[in-house]
Amino acid sequence: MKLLDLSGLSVSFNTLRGPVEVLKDVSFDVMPGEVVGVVGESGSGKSVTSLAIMGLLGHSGKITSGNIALSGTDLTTLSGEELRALRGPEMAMIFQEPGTSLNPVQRVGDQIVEAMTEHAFCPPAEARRRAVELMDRVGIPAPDLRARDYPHQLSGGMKQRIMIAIALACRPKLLIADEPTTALDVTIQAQILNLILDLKDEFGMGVMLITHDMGVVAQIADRVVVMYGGQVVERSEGDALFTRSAHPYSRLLLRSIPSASQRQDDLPIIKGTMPAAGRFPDGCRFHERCPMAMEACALSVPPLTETGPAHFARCFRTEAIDELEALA
Amino acid sequence: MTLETAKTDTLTAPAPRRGFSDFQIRFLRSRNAMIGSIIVALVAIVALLAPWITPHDPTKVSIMATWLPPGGDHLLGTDALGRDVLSRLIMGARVSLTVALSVLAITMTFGTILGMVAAWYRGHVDNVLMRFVDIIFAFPELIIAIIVAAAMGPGTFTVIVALALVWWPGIARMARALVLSLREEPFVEAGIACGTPTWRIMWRHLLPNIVSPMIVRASLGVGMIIMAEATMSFLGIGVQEPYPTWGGMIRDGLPNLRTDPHLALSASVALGITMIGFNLLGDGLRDVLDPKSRGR
Amino acid sequence: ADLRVNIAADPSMIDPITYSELIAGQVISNMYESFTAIDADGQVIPALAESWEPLEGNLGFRFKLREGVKFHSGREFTAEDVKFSFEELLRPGNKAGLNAPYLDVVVGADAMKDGSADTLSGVTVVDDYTVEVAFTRPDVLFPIYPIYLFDSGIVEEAGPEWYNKVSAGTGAFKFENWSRGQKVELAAHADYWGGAPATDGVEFVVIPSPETAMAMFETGDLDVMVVDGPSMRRVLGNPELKERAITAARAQVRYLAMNSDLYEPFKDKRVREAVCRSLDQDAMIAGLYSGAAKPLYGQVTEGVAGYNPDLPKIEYDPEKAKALLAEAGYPNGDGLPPIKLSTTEPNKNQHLYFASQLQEILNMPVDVELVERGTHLKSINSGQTPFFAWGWSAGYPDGLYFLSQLWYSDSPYNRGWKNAEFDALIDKASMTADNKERYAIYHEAEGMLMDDWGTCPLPVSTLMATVRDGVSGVAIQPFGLVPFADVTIAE
Amino acid sequence: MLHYATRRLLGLTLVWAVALIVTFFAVRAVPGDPIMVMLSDHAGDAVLEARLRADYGLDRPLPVQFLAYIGDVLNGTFGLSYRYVGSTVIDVIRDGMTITPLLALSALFIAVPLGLFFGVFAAVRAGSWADTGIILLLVTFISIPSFALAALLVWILSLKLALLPVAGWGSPAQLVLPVTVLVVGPMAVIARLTRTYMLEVLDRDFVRTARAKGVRENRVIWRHALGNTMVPIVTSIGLIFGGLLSGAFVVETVFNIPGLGRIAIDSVLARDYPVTMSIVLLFTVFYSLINLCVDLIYAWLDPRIRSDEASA
Amino acid sequence: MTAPLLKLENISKRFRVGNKELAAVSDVSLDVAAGETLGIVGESGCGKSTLGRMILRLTDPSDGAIVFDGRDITRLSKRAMRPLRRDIQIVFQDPYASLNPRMKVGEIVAEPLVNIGMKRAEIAARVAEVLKVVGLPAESADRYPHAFSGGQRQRIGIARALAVKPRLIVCDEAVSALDVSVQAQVLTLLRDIQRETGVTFVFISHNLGVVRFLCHRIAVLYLGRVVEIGTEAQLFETPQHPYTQALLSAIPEAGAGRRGRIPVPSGEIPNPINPPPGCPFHLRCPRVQNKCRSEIPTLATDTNGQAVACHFPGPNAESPHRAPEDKRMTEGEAR
Ligand SMILES: Nc1ncnc2c1ncn2[C@@H]1O[C@H](COP(=O)(O)OP(=O)(O)OP(=O)(O)O)[C@@H](O)[C@H]1O
Ligand SMILES: Nc1ncnc2c1ncn2[C@@H]1O[C@H](COP(=O)(O)OP(=O)(O)OP(=O)(O)O)[C@@H](O)[C@H]1O
Ligand SMILES: [Mg+2]
Ligand SMILES: [Mg+2]
Ligand code: NI
Repeated sequence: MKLLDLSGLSVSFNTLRGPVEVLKDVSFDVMPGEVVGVVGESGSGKSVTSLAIMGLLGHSGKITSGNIALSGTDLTTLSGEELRALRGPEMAMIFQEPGTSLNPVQRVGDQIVEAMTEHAFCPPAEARRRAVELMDRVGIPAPDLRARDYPHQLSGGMKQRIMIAIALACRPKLLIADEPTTALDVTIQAQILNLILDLKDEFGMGVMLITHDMGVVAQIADRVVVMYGGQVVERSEGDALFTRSAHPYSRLLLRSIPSASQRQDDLPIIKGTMPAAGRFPDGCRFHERCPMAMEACALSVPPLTETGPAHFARCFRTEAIDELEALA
Repeated sequence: MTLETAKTDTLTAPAPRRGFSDFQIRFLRSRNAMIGSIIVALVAIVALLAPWITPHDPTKVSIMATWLPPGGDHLLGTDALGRDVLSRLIMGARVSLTVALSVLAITMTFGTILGMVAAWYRGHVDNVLMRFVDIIFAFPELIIAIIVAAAMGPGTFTVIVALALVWWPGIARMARALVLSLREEPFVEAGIACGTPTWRIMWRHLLPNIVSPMIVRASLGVGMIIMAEATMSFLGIGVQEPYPTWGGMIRDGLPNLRTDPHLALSASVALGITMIGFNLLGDGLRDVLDPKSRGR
Repeated sequence: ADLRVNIAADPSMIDPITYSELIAGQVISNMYESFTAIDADGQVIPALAESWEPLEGNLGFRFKLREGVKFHSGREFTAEDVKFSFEELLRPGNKAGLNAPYLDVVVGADAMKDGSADTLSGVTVVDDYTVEVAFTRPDVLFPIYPIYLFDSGIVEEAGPEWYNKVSAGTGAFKFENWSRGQKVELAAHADYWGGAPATDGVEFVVIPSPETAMAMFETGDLDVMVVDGPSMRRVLGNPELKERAITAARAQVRYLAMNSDLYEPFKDKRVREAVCRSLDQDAMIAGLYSGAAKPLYGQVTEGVAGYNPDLPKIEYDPEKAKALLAEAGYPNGDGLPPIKLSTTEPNKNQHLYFASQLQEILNMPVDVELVERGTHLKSINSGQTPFFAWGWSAGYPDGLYFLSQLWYSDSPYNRGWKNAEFDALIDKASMTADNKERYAIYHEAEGMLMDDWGTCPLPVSTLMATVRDGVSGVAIQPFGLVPFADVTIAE
Repeated sequence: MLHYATRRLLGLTLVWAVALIVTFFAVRAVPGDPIMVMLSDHAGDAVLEARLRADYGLDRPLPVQFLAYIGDVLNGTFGLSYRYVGSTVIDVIRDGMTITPLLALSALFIAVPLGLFFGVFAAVRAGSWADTGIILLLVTFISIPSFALAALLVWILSLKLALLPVAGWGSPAQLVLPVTVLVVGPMAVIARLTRTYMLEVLDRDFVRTARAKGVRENRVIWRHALGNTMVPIVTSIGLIFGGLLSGAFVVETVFNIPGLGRIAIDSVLARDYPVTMSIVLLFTVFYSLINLCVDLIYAWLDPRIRSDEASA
Repeated sequence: MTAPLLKLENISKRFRVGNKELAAVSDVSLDVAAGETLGIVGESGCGKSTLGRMILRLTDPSDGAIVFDGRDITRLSKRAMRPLRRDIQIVFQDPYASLNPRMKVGEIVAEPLVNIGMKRAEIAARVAEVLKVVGLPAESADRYPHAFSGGQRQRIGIARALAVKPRLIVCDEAVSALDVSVQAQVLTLLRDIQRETGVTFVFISHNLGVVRFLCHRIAVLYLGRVVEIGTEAQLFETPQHPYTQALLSAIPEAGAGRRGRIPVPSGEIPNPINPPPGCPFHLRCPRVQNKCRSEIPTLATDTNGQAVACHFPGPNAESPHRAPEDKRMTEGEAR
């Protein structure tokens, strides 16, 4: 059974000047023991998607349509208390900005412990021991000492690792990791990714991994979802994204990666910028920046069409995608 | 595209906004702010127009028409000297609000500034300012009031000065407490890093983040100050007769609460409504000033 | 059972030496006595002195003391105690209060006060029950001064600080306990010469708020409630309470002082008359006092010796007032300089009434000014306040008290009207031992004051108390003191 | 930390010394003087006045009086009261010194939890009718003068229902009404402030993190959100405690409680300098200690306020 | 060579944690020439941000001196620092926390401009301009930070730093939250600005690809100390320090067929509160010898200007770049 199944998820935020639709018709799924990478333009709605799954959109965000099924239960129909019981053991989230996401007046150790004791995951003494162990596993030196620190005493990367420890504390079935390693150096990043893989293998944890780091995607994602402008523009197997991506945005994105293994004098960039949520052009949301756009792209929204085995793309011109190299 | 060449792009400053500003929209959507501001506006209008809208002369003594119950010619009855309670209430709005708002304006300004300065600089500045606060605090309000009155003679101005003197330390400590945590926030550091002078850090970073609780605190103060004025005039150092004040009316009416409840009650209700207005407005403004507010 | 009665504040003291304020007086007067006492009608009656006669040239008195009087300590009261009491009142450093000035006329008082003498030479103990007091000048009222006499053995018995711990009087009650700020408890003095009181004791409960007192009375927490200020209206408005109310005329004069030294127009008698005629005492009694007051047409009140019931009524007459003012050169108030009518907060309403009347009838530019009490008193007593109304309670039950203190030129309390003829009459009265003759002089002097419109007399509020069911024998003296010796409580 | 506390305490002695001087002269700046009050209607009798002035040592030059007062403070009696003849100040205020703090503390212990509860309740429902309703209720509580509330409570509970004694001091039953009256205002103030402070943090990311952990909503609110507003709340509580101490006088008058507040006002009115000065001094000590505690608690409540940097 | 724009001389920073001392930065000396980009990489928690904050004088160094443009600014008062703030800007690591929640984005970006006394009209134009160059729509100026995504907030921070055209910008993980296409735009932008205006960057990053693209020289920090410093080419091609080598070998590269685990250096991560004696890296170093356990190596510069603090420097036995098959590891090695 699917661990997580999003279908047709749309989310809008109430702003002063009316609602702004931030997510439109987002669908993908995560199987147990699978890592699904989510990549996409900054501001394309990756974090909002994960918050919507967690039921933490806050008072101004609203799911306007669609379903979120976690192990078969539709989360959008659950009460607050029922959702709460799921958060932690069933699904957990690593937030993007550790700097503001930790309680500034609580010791970091206690914040990890709390994640466990609140679900009676284990007795408090055991939780304490486990918290230190978790801190050790995410690579924090002298964890027993550091557990007594407050967030402001930790470096950015340490805070991020505390967030990770919190999310992993109850061995969640679904882990939503929103850029979990941005503040980590590559060695620790590797350590964390390995830890996630361990948990995935041991307990069948499913992972929704939001990241910008294509290396990370390449390394651990079984499948990939590419988002642009609040929509899923492409869905594929992990490697397929790198070898035969079917959407121009994805292709252009991949070219922009700066490499550590050779010196580049220029980074290819996608011209233009993504419009603000709610200001998307009609038709394909990418067409204004797309080198292979045609008239039709501006007129109607391309559907997510299957272009290969388990491979979907939202583009009218998937067949012609290889022309892109020539155009760009 | 570079920063320099970007200038050549057709870049213009954002067009001036048309229609309502964010503030106005949020204000109009905040129930508390709307109800509150309507009440406050009504009270303020009454206070402003007082001399022209009183049905009777508020100072006119009619010894043969004392203690009249509400009704008839005197809608809210008359007091111990046969003066029309409604007229006095209307007139009293003027003096009471003047006192309350002046004291608030002074104490909020000074208290907030001093509190912020103390919390910002900490160390000696903080120590000296806060010990000063300790001392002023320790003096019962009345003693300070009496001393001020001794120095300046009784009257409305004295009341304002005395109450301001007593009130600022509380405000200062509150502002200080709020800023103490706030000054450690990274965005304050960001302000320093981009060279913002201290006063502007206070003005642009600290103040907007403490202004909501301060407004709420101020709205709480309205009633307290009006009542404090009554206590002062009880000692003969308050607002001088024949000007009516609400506090004075409550004070004068209280001993007769059982026989002539309309006296204390009418002023209490007026004060209560005003306080409700100010407090709803205070809470409403809080909501309005919060960019993340629920906007209801 | 103990009789529970309210007092408005904690007494400042419970001893007769430092005694200096009215509330303490209520407590102390139940424990201590003087040569004479006052009955419920304000009449002077013998108490510790059975009789007295003037010495030669009215320069003193010989007192025959009551025999068989026992102090609270059980010791008997003798002439030695009189001498001791006087000496203690004069001894420097004893912080003697209001009773000490009565002794100023006694021979040797000055020497005692400045410490040059250790005993009071003017007091001679003739025998155990006879004592002579010699004066430096005549003072015919000396026997009625409320100088409390106390036990000469007390220092020996209770130490030099006895006055906070025990009582040393002869009164019907003796001191038992004082919980500061809460209550003073007195116990019955079984050996009281007038017979043991019918109650076990008196509990003076300190209740500053009249509202609270009223509530406590209603719940039966008070047996006797002294009613004051706003509560009067409440009592009078409630038939049940009104029925229980006991009232008495107050031994107090009230007056509107017009100091001609400080306000030019007051020099003119017609202006003063115009002011007085603008005030309506009847309306004031009805409107300001809810009826619980009596009009006053002179400067000696009912219940005080020398009261003249035949003084003409001062008619409220706005037309005449206006005419008088015009006659005096201020038609329609034109030309009157502005003036402040000063008072303290509790008397505010009256003054507002005066001011409004004067503004309306005379078009006088008058404003009410509220002043702190201590400051106000000092200012009026040093003759610096031009225009104010105040009251003056009698220290002893004789009209001379009011006339000499308020309107005698050399009095420290002169209220701004001075008249040599009047002064001469007062001098004469203080040397006139014969009551009738003296009262005649009072009447003459009082008439002089009133004819000259030296002041406007004002209504005097009634004294009032209410009692619980089953409490009887409560009476109020014109001085506001409620003697509890005769009060009984039915169980 | 310890060294900060001791430094502050040392600073406080300085404050007290200043307060001692300021009170001495300030109290004397109050118009009227004790002798005038004693003389009352007899003010103006120069002879009597001079004698009393000498008896009370008020004829000496101010510096001499000041030194004498310092002596009295140091020997612990605080001198002799002017109003209560022959009593030392300490005797006069001894009972009040325990009564008023007891009243204030009892009120605080009730007002704080209630205030926090209502404030949090309103904050969580900000913008709803429940919120507006609570604000209205609280503001009503604040705007009822304590005299009036006391009268109302006495009328209902004591006179009509005869449940509680009208006034007095000594039995627990006598504590109920005054404490209730004392509680209402501060409770409402705390609630109103708590609501705002809470709203400042409820939308912060770490609250969302707590929710994401599956922390029970109650704990999210009370522990995480409220925990981050404790610095201003504790400050307000400190201020309110101070206010309760000096504001107790109304309640003490109405309910006939021989507390410090009433003594203070009495002594001001009677110009009983030694008592007034001692009470002011006592309040200074109270206040400064409360504020010291509050300042010390700050660092404990919010670790960011601590100075973490080792000196270079 | 001209005098460096920024010179750090034996800078140290110690924090008090409980009753212990934490040495966040120890004895770091660095030169940054004008117009140069110095990359700082290193393990998380090794003191990079602290170093950056000291350059801005946001924390005071415990020891050492900071020289900016020939002027010792270590002891300058807050006020005296203020004119210099126009020349030195920082992009904070926590984008959201460094944005005042009560200020609109336009006001935030305008703040440094206001501080230099620019006129209102100019400010508005300049704000619109920098927002545009970092790829934010113009109407962003009118919204509050909370309504932005992580990457957008980071761009606000960058825009604020760029606004006044400073001479030195400390970028603390300035592009970490950006997706690669925006990141590419921003990086290109930074490089172009540098080429045009000669601005200097101190670029703290974990993303070695980014570092390689942008930086001229790179310093590697470990436990508060510089363990290696050299040009981009030196560091990436011939790393001498075993930690540098470990870093390079842990980079996940994009591309198909790379799934699996990356080996990580085994051994204990040293604790800055209680640092191990000797070389800070010895606990995890594959080449550890007895000397390493007792002696702290000093930074030794070779003839090419590459400096390394290691008793046994030298190229890695393996190639710095892993072959894809190396990535597969066994369970036990994961930790
Ligand atoms: N509270 C809000 N009100 C209005 N708009 C919002 C709000 N929160 C987010 N948005 C908008 O929703 C869009 C998606 O934001 P989201 O945080 O999901 O982006 P993201 O894909 O996570 O980007 P990044 O990689 O930069 O973190 C953005 O354009 C943002 O401006
Ligand atoms: N205010 C502080 N109090 C105590 N310790 C601190 C404080 N600030 C930083 N530290 C400690 O200093 C060390 C270095 O922190 P710093 O933030 O400089 O690391 P960093 O290199 O930026 O790490 P990251 O890459 O994770 O951001 C860390 O161990 C951190 O815990
Ligand atoms: Mg995001
Ligand atoms: Mg950092
Ligand atoms: Ni210390």
